[in-house]
Amino acid sequence: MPEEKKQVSTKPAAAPEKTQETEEKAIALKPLRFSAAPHLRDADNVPKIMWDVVIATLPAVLAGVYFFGFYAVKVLLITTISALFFDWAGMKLLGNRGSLFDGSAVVTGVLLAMNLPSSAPWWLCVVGGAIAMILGKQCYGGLGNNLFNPALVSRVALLIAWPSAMTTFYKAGNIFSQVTAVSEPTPMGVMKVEMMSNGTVIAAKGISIWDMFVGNIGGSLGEVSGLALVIGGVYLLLRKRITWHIPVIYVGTVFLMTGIFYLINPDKYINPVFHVVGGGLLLGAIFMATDMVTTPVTKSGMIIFGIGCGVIAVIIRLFGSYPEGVSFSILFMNALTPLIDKVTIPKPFGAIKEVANG
Amino acid sequence: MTNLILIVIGAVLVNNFVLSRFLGICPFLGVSKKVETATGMGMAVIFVMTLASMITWVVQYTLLEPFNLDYLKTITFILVIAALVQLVEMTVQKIAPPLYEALGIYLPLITTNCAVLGAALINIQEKYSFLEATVFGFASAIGFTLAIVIFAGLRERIELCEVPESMKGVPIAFITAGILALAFLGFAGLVK
Amino acid sequence: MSILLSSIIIVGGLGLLASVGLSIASIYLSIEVDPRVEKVESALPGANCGGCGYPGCSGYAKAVVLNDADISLCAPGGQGTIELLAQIMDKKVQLKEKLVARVHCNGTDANCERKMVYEGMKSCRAAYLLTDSTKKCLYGCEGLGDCVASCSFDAIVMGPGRIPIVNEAKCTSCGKCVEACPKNLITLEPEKTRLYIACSNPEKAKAVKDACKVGCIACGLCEKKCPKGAITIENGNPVWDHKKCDNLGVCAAVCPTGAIHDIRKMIPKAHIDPKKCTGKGECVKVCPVRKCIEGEEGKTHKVNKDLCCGCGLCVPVCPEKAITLKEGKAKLQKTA
Amino acid sequence: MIVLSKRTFRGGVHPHEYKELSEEKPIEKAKIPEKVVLPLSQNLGAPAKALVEVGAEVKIGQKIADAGGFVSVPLHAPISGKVTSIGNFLHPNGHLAPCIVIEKGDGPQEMELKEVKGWEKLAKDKVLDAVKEAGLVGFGGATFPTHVKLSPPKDKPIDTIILNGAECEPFLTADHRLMLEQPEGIVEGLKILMKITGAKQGIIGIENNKMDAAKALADTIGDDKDIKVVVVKVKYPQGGEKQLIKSVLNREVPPPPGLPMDVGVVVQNVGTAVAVYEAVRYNKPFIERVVTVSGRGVKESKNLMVRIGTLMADLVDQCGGVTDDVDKIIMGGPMMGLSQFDLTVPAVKGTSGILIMRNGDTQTYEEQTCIKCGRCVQACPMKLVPNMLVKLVDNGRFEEAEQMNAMSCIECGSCSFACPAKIWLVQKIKYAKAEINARRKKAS
Amino acid sequence: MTKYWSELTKGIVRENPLLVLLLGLCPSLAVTTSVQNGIGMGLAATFVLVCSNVVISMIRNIIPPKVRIPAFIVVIASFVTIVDLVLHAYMYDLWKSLGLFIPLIVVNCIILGRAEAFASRNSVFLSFLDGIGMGLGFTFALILLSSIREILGNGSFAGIKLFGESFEPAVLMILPPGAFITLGFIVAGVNKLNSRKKKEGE
Repeated sequence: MPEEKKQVSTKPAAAPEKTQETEEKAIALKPLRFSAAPHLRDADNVPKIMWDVVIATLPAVLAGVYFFGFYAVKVLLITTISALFFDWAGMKLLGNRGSLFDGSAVVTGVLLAMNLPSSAPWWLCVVGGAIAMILGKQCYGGLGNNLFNPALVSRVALLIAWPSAMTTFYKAGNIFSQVTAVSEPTPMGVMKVEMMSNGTVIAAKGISIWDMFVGNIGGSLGEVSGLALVIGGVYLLLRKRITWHIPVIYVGTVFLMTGIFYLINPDKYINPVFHVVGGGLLLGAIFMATDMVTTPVTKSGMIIFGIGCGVIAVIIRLFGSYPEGVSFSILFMNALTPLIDKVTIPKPFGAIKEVANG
Repeated sequence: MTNLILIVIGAVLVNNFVLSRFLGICPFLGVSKKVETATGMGMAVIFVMTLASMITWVVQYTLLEPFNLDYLKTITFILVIAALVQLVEMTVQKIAPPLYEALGIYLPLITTNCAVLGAALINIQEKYSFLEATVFGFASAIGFTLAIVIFAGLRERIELCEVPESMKGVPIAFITAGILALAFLGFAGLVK
Repeated sequence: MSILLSSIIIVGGLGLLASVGLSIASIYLSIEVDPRVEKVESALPGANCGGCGYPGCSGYAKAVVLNDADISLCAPGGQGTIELLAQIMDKKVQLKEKLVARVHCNGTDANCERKMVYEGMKSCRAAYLLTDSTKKCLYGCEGLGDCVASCSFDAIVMGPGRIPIVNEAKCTSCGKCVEACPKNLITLEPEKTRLYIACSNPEKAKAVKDACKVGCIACGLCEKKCPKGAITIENGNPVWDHKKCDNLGVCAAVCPTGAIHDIRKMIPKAHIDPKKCTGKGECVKVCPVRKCIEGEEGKTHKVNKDLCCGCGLCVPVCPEKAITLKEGKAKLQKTA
Repeated sequence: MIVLSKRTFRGGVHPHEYKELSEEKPIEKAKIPEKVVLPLSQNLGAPAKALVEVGAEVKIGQKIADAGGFVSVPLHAPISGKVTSIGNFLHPNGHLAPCIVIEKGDGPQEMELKEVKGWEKLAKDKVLDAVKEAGLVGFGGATFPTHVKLSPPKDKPIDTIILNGAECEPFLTADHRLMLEQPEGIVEGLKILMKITGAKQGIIGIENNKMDAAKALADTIGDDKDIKVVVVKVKYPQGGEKQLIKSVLNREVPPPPGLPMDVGVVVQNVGTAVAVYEAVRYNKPFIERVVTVSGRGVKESKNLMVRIGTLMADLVDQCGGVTDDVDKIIMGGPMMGLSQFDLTVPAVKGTSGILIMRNGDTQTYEEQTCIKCGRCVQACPMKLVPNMLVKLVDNGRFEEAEQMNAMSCIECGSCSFACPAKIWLVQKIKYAKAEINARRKKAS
Repeated sequence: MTKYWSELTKGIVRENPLLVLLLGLCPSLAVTTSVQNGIGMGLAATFVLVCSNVVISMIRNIIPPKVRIPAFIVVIASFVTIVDLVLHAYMYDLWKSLGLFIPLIVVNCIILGRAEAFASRNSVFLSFLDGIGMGLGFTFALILLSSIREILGNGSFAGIKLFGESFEPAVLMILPPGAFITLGFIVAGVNKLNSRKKKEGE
């Protein structure tokens, strides 16, 4: 390049020959578009990805609405609108670029709502949207720049700020039944209380695994139905919005670790299936831990990420004071993501051989 | 043995020196722009903190307690630590220049690192035995290193992000530290 | 008594022990470091601009002390830094004229058409990798702002016509922009010479006219008319002999295409806030230009913007703090 | 013999092929242009040195510029006529470059091909000389001088020649047609190449969307055991030489400055093979090549046998001209080709296609922020991390980009293609490579 | 006179040790869970700062430069011990809630920093003013930080309940993350103000 540069700078003493541009332009064209290669681009774009995630949450959202009725609709609406509003406000306030219509705010809003109990009061939803969008996203410069999953930041902050409001769960009824507003602990909560008080899991064992899988239990409005979540996950996999690595390895690690503890002492620890379908594991593994922005880019990085999430979630569930470790585990691994990215940089093509030789 | 393990888990995860006890915030912010330097600082802190925990324990239980001079704790400890750091710095510089190249620039920063004095004081407050005090000093330093290295990774990433003008630099670093502390809160209850 | 005694003994003893240990250590473990390096480094501005050609300020400091490097290389520090370094290093002060960056192109979007619609990385160098010029003029400014990005002192901004504008007061002549421009449109010129050519096209008159409305057609009028004989036409563009130039501005006045710019029309001007001004007239007393500031005593004063030289002498004397220096409107746009 | 390769390289993308526009069109001889513009630099390495002056009469096939160094090739007159000017003209690379202009004269406009007697028994170096004198460069687009590739240092023995018939770029069908229409030339050329390098094995690599070409070649080969056709998966950039070697032989070329010869392989385009064959057998210099003129902006897509130096405007004319809504013109394929802003650019030795795009065929995109989806990482055939590289480039941190192997990038465009945020990944990495090279030069 | 005045006031706004110079972060983050703690910490630090500044300024000419840092530390540590004992004796509750951070005033960068940067170079009276200014600036910043945290995290100001029963305090704010995040936003605000001022000044 410097040589070419020289050509211009030395300004050839004899002015260069007249180029033929004006004389011989056979075909008159308007100024053409001019760019570097490649000239073809994939049709996919960011909004499409985001709206696909929204679509994938629909089964779980509908399940939530079915089981919790009006309360779920209220939480969903308020949270999403709040997320949209604060996303916009943050953009304006901090001068970030971005668009409300790229779907990312809706994704965060819906995911946050799915993480809230259907009993959440309106102000909790509003504050949740604000925390997610301002603290979790716009402070970092908006979509793509955030280091932590905004919905998770918000959910964990809310959980710590207002523990009672965040852990008052209604028993899942259904939309047609008249019985509502009966609070009931989640299966994980039942297990935790038992473990803490007398070190057994008898009551927890009494909860039907099938009920948990379908969603007929107490819990956050998006986490109750494992079935619906899995349907959403399969949709995302088919649309290639996520890869299998993080969800499968995450759930697999939890299954394996809790399985080992179960085998060691079945009286003290509950069986691994309970751990998988009870609580927010599936929601976290399928929707939260697969957020592209805050997770490693390489396959090996994703595997490390999944294992890390699994181990931390199990440690918190079994030995910590919170019944649910999914949010914390993903948030913690989000923090580790830059380091994981750093150590899992793939060896460039052909480099392996060189290492072997030298 | 369990006792020691609990001390380690407690100091590293649950009551992390930086994120929960707020000790050593200045170097945590100052030396965390790059993962490599953060690791160097971490190593230096591990070295000095373990040593300082041991020596201050000895000072406390051989000099101060027998003579009933508990109130001189602060002044003697800080003296001992300052001297220790300077001694370590000079020794390393002379004996192992490559190590000094790696750790040297961080050593002077440690004198005014409240984490070291903090660890020494906590050792006395909690009435740890000599072994426990040593392990606690070491584990706390590990906790510091863990936090600062993770934080440095995050900050390297932030460097590449389009952080809004008013949040650039320290504000976004604080907010990130806050969210990191949030994540660490999940470990609450692992150690009573 | 015993407590007092024992505390004195222990604290004093520890202190003594530590100090003895340290002083022994400092004798046996000492390592020589030239203290001047630190001094030089603290005298440097710490901008790490690399304008001196060394890796950052500390690199330059080392070079100055250990390798006897030239002490006048720090452009951002200016004269003050050179003097400081001279003091530290015991050297004579070499006087250095202040240089500023000037952009030799005025091919704004209105003046010089683009022959294609460039899409891609917003960087002149990247665009230059793809083609000589996206404009009709082969030598014109791309306007993608590599110089703006390269400046660590906020001294260059991108003008509305996508031609960069240099704030000469902020420019430290570090030369980063000169390197950044792929088309070599920026040079450093003495600040005192207030005239410069805003074109780099060396071609003949017709070719220049075809490409750009305000290009230099090398007609030679400036060369002929300059009363000081400071201008010669070289390579199709005027070149100043800065020693001869007296900033009379004749060249700018006679230039038929307006390719010669007179910085005086772009310098900051004094501005009196009419709300604050009480008409004490302190400013009139210090103003070196006759009839520049006018107004009756007790009434609001006004600055004649055309006369104001931007010296700023009036700013500190105003008892109401009503005077500020405001950036002059860039002339660049008007010549379109 | 046709072998189906089960292996492939990691990464890559699947752009729509658009080959249907021209793959059925037989190669057609283009009209002899009234004027040709011949840049002196049509090859990688040093530009050629002009041997003629303005006003000189030249005959077709006459050498008009000599090689400017070892990594350089001579240039020949593609038409008979008169040199009307030598000066700076627009090169397809977007810059003004010194060119020789020849206007058509009265002389013969077709080469008389005389067979070299005993060409099959010529000594190795004689054959190599013939290749060098013919001014051959790689047909694929990188325009690396062929004779340089064929003379590796002694300590790097070559065991395999791979002919690249993958033609993975969308739109382009020049190689495809050539394989269908001149299989003999290709196979003979391959044999000559094997002879020059002493390679034991010859392989023609073809993507499995061109089975007809594979069959034609296999029929020509007959039962020669040393030569086979290997059919590889359709995937971009299958035609990248490192990727093709990986797919065909499962060998990985080390990162730069590693070359295929480090793993005992030389890769040549099928077009080059035909040119080598003609150069050795008939002493025919490089004066014409097949160019695909395609895209929906041109009335009729064609595969043309084009004299080097023919202006794009002339070629487009022969294809019925352009439609009114043309808004982008590309020389080469859409993934790696060079954008053009003018039709007065000549087709050069490396020109494999001219694409005329209508409004809407290639869209304008606003760059959005990276969401770290990792598609570029998955798409990169060189196993780089484009998103991180680009962040570093955006922040001017070129040293770190170099540490992250920016120089390994082959600029195939897969990452930019895959990017949902429409970031100009390749351009930025290319820019970084230029910066790094400039810095290296400065340092040395 | 203006000189003295500016020495006194610079610490409060322009060179606020916590919000602008970012010194003394550890205690600021740790003890600002309530306004009382903030004030207590601030005044304790101010006391040590003023005393040590004065003493160091007095003896600045007799300390050999090589041992100045240890000497400063000894001076500071003595005053810290005094504060520690006084608080223990007269304000036991405050002493208990400040805990570890009273002895840690010794290593508070503000105090050593002012000793090194100011007191060792200036006259006694100027050092005294500087100590007061910086100390008050620090106290002011602590009050700001702690009032935000206490109001949001506990619904009270200096222990007085501000809201009715329906207000649910955000416990998060008095936990460690709240400290980091609040300070982050405050510093961001200060930055914004500063840059706006700078722009106006130009």
